[in-house]
Amino acid sequence: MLFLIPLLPLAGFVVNATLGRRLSKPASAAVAVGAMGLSFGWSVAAVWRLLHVTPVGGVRAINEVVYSWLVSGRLNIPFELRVDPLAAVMILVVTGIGTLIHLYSTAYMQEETDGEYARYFSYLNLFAAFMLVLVLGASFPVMFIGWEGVGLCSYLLIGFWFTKPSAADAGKKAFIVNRVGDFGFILGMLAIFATFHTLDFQGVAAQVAALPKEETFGLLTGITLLLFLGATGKSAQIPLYVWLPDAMEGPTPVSALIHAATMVTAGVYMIGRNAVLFGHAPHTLDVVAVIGCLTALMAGTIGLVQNDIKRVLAYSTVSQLGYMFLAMGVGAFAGGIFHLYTHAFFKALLFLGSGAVIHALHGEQDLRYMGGLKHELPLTYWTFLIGTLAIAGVPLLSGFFSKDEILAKTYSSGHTVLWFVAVVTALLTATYMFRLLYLAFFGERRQAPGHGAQAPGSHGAHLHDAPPAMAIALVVLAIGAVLAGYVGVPDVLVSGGNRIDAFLAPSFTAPGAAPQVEAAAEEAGAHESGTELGLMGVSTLAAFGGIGIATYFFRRKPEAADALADRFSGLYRLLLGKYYVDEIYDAVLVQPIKRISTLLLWRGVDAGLIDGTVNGVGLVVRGWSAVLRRLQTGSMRAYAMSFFLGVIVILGYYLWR
Amino acid sequence: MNFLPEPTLNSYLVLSAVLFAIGTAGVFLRRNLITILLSIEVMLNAVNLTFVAVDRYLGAVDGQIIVFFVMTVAAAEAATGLAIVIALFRHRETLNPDAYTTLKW
Amino acid sequence: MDALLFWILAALAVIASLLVIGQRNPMYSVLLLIVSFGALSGLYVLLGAPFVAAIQIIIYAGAIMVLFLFVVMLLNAQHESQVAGSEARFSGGAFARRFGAALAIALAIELGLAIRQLQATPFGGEGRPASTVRDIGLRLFRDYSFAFEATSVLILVAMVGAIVLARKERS
Amino acid sequence: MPAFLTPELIAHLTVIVVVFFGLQISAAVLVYMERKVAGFIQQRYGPYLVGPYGLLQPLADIVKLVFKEELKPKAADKILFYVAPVLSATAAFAAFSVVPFGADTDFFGLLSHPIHLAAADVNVGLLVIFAITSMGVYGIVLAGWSSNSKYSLLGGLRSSAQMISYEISYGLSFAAVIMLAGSLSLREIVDQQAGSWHLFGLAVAPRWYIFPQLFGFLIYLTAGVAETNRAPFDFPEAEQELVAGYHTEYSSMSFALFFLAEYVNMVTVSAVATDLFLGGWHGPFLPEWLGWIWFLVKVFAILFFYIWMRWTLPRYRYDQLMEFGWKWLLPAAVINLLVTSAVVIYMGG
Repeated sequence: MLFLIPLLPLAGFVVNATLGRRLSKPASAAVAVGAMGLSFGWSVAAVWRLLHVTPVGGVRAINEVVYSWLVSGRLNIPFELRVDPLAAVMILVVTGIGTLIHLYSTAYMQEETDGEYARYFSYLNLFAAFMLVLVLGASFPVMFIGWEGVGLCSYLLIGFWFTKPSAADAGKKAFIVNRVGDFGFILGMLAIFATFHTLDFQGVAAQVAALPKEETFGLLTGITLLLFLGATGKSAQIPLYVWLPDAMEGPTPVSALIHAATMVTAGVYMIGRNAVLFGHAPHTLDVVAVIGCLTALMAGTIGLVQNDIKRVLAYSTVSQLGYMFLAMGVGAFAGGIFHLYTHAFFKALLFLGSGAVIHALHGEQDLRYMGGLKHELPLTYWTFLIGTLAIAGVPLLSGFFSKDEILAKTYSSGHTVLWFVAVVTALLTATYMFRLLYLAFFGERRQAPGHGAQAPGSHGAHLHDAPPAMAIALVVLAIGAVLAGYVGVPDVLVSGGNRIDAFLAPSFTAPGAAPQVEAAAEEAGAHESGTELGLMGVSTLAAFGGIGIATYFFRRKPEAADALADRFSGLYRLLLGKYYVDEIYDAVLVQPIKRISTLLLWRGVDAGLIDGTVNGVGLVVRGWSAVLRRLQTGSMRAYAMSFFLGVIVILGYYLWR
Repeated sequence: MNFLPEPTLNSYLVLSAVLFAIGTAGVFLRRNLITILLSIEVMLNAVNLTFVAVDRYLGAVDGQIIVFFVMTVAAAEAATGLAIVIALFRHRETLNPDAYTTLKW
Repeated sequence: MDALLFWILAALAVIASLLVIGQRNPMYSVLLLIVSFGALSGLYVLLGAPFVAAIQIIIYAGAIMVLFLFVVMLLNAQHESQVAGSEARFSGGAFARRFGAALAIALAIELGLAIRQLQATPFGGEGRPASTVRDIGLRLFRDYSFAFEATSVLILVAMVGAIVLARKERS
Repeated sequence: MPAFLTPELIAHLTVIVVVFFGLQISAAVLVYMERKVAGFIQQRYGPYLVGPYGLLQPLADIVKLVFKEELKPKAADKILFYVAPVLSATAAFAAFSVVPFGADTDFFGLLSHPIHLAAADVNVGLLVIFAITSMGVYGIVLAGWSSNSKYSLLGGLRSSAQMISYEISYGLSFAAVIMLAGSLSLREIVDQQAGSWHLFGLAVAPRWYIFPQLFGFLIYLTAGVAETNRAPFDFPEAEQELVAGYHTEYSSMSFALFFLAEYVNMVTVSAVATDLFLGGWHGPFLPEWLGWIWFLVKVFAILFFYIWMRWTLPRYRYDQLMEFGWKWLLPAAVINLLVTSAVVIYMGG
């Protein structure tokens, strides 16, 4: 009954989409949240069942063929769902956090009209359904359904307020950029089918495991690179990360669910799903690691200077995703997924917290016009603080464990440079997150030049903290942000503490084969436990260092920050302009394409060639008919005559041939 | 009583051929839409006769089933045809097919 | 006995059909056509197809011909009207009709030749039982069920079309 | 005597002759019955002068009709005007020819093997009846058309339209019985109705199809009334509207033929009803060879019902008639058919 997991949200979507306009807000909210809640319950049940199935060839999995989908010649793709440890983690994250965010949204979207409200929740449910298909799919095509579906939903939700041009544009941008990635994904898929004649993950893994590792650039590398292109699109990595910051135009809960917790991690998940494949293409892994690392650093630096609270969080998401890819790149698949899972908690928490702030300030998103909210929004403040600490990597919170594992694996796998960059990024992370915290919650309220004194929320007394629905979500996520990490306590602290690695390990190996990637990492970690402790210290230092810097510049003497900005005004503007990547893309890609399309494709091919052909045909036919119509006397008898003449001739032919 | 030859398959076929020809002639000779439709019915019946005769010859029932279908189609044809005739007659007080030669281009 | 009946009925059918097309008065044409149908249905009985014989009467004589009768009575267009003028320039003229008749005769001749090419074959197995309605029914609703459905749809369409066409357009 | 004149042939011929005259006699009886019943219903005596209780009245009528002058409108169609009544009478008689009215009998050993008590025994009897009834229309239509008068034409058109419309329901009510009996031969259908329906082992009712097919029976009767143009569906001769409908212009024998045809049709419809629904000649108390008495009793019961209806119910309006036929009777018949077939399949018939 796995299919119920995606089916329930889908049902919610159908209900809200069809008769949403007639439903009252509580009704449609109940439908949506209920659907997600049930789905979550069912996922838990499924995972529980998974824990009790006997492993087959070292892999625990529940397979379920829903129906035979595509059958054509050699191609036979059942619509098959599969839960294995990896998928288990994902469905729990998606449905669990999804439920909380649905709940949060019920309050957050209160201002919308009934119809809009229902539309919002129908999209949200649809997204959940597709996301679940994505993670449960047992073969590339099934996953691709989800892959495209979530893309669509993200487009719909980013452009939810489509009357606002910026939102509509952001939606389009996200969609188009994703198309580039999907293109790579499809090519990769085709290449795989051409090579292995199967698209089932396990089938591919089994065949790949038989091959030797590909030391030179070859087929596997090509395939994996193509797939990785898809991943960069979905998961906002260089070069395709540009859509994510703009995606913040969507409602904040959407940013939390889609653009922090779930969809953007699809790329990471996909690589984890094909761990064996990527494991056999070291070059690709290096590329992945480097790109991940660069993305992390770049996004971190941009995040330092952004003023829009959500954008800061967006860049931090990009940077954290970079971390995950780094982990994948150095072969620490479990670590990457672990970070994915902790990140889902605290990043969702942070987004929802920022949402609460924006909600309280009636749509104000600019950090420069916040401040001093600590006392007015205590609950938001405390939960936000927890989230910030978690992401900053302060020990004993979830972020620490996962980030630390990644760093350790990076170091132990010998990528020292990457490790260094990662540490710096960790420092940056702590810095910009605390900058955000200070600007938003400490000091004095700074009014936006726009509003006068009568502006809503101008008097702190008026500000209302998160309403219950939002509060519940925040608290639960906060607890999660603290505790989520304890499934993966490093072995050096508590031997055998890293249960999640052990749990996930089978998913990254070919069925039947011994977990080689993990084994390598394990033993590396084993006889370097000393260094690992050291590394842990370093990352802790980085975290606190970052906090310190932030405290110095934005708490102790804010003028210093401005001074710094003036000193390095060039750098500052570069960062503020996000390295002008958008402008570069526009100049290098968009404009040329536009020009070509206009001149060549439209004027030349379409208007000239195609239309010309069509019209030409029309003209020829017309000319001939003008001649031939003479034959058509309109006299019934004449027609009958010609008819019978034909009969007689044919009959005669058969008689006297 | 053997002063008459036993009917063979051919005799039936010849009969239906004759009927068919008569129908054909009717289509050309008559100047009345209704009679022309009737001639077409004659032709259809000639064909039916062939079917049944051959059916008998082969000892099958498929021919009879086809006859059944032919009749159904004939019914449909008659209904629509006559409806058209009525419409035409309303439009111009004659049933002569040669009066309706403008139905072209 | 059968032989006698065959020749009588055959003659009846041919004569009736000839008169059908020889008539100027459509009323008589219709009635004579019914006669020829009756003769044919008799032939069907001789051919051991009583079911076909029955539906021949029921459907053709009982339903379709009544329809014709109605139209004839309603339009009450007794005698064929000559169409003068350019409309009947080619098709209406005597030439066209002679030519058409010639075609018909040619057709008859050709058919005759075609039949003469197969030697006279008496029906095998005189003892063969007349095909029962059961056989036909089973065959019709098992093997020909799709065609059956299709014809039913056809009939429906025909009905609608007829109604639409024959309806007085209110102006 | 010549060789081909076997006892069987003679027997057959007798049967045919019996049927032929039996029908005419029953028509005469019906006329008398009708007038008497009408009289009683309207609280008068009806015919009572000619013969005891006016029993000879029908004869008198026949004589009168025969000696009347034969009139023909000038503008009438020479041939068809005379063909029409013959046609309808023929159809009426022919229809009865396939109706069995008694168990097989060998006339107390006169014959080597028993023969059927029916003018003709066809294994598609019902189809034949159906076919011939549909032929009956022509008599009326032609009469209406050929006598070249407005009233007749309208009467003819009406009646033919009416008969065609009701033929469908008529046929469908047949079909239900055919399904139950699994045969098209009236004889077999009747034989199927021998014995009785059993409920928990004890016989509750004679094994007639009227019990499973009550609806079918009602539909059949209604359609039958319409088929025979009897009140309350007697539009072809709706006096008030169109003098006497299709036979306005007829007189003397040709009129008598129509008259005859109408009553013979009634008899046929009742006889078929008896065979289909009332178990034909099967009944208690009487030996097999007297079954035909039961048959007559049943037939006349139905006929009485007809007459009763005629003198009780007012005439419909024409549009009402059509509406009833197409929008109520036909759907009812179809539903009845569907239900029956479902049951038959369920019972594994």
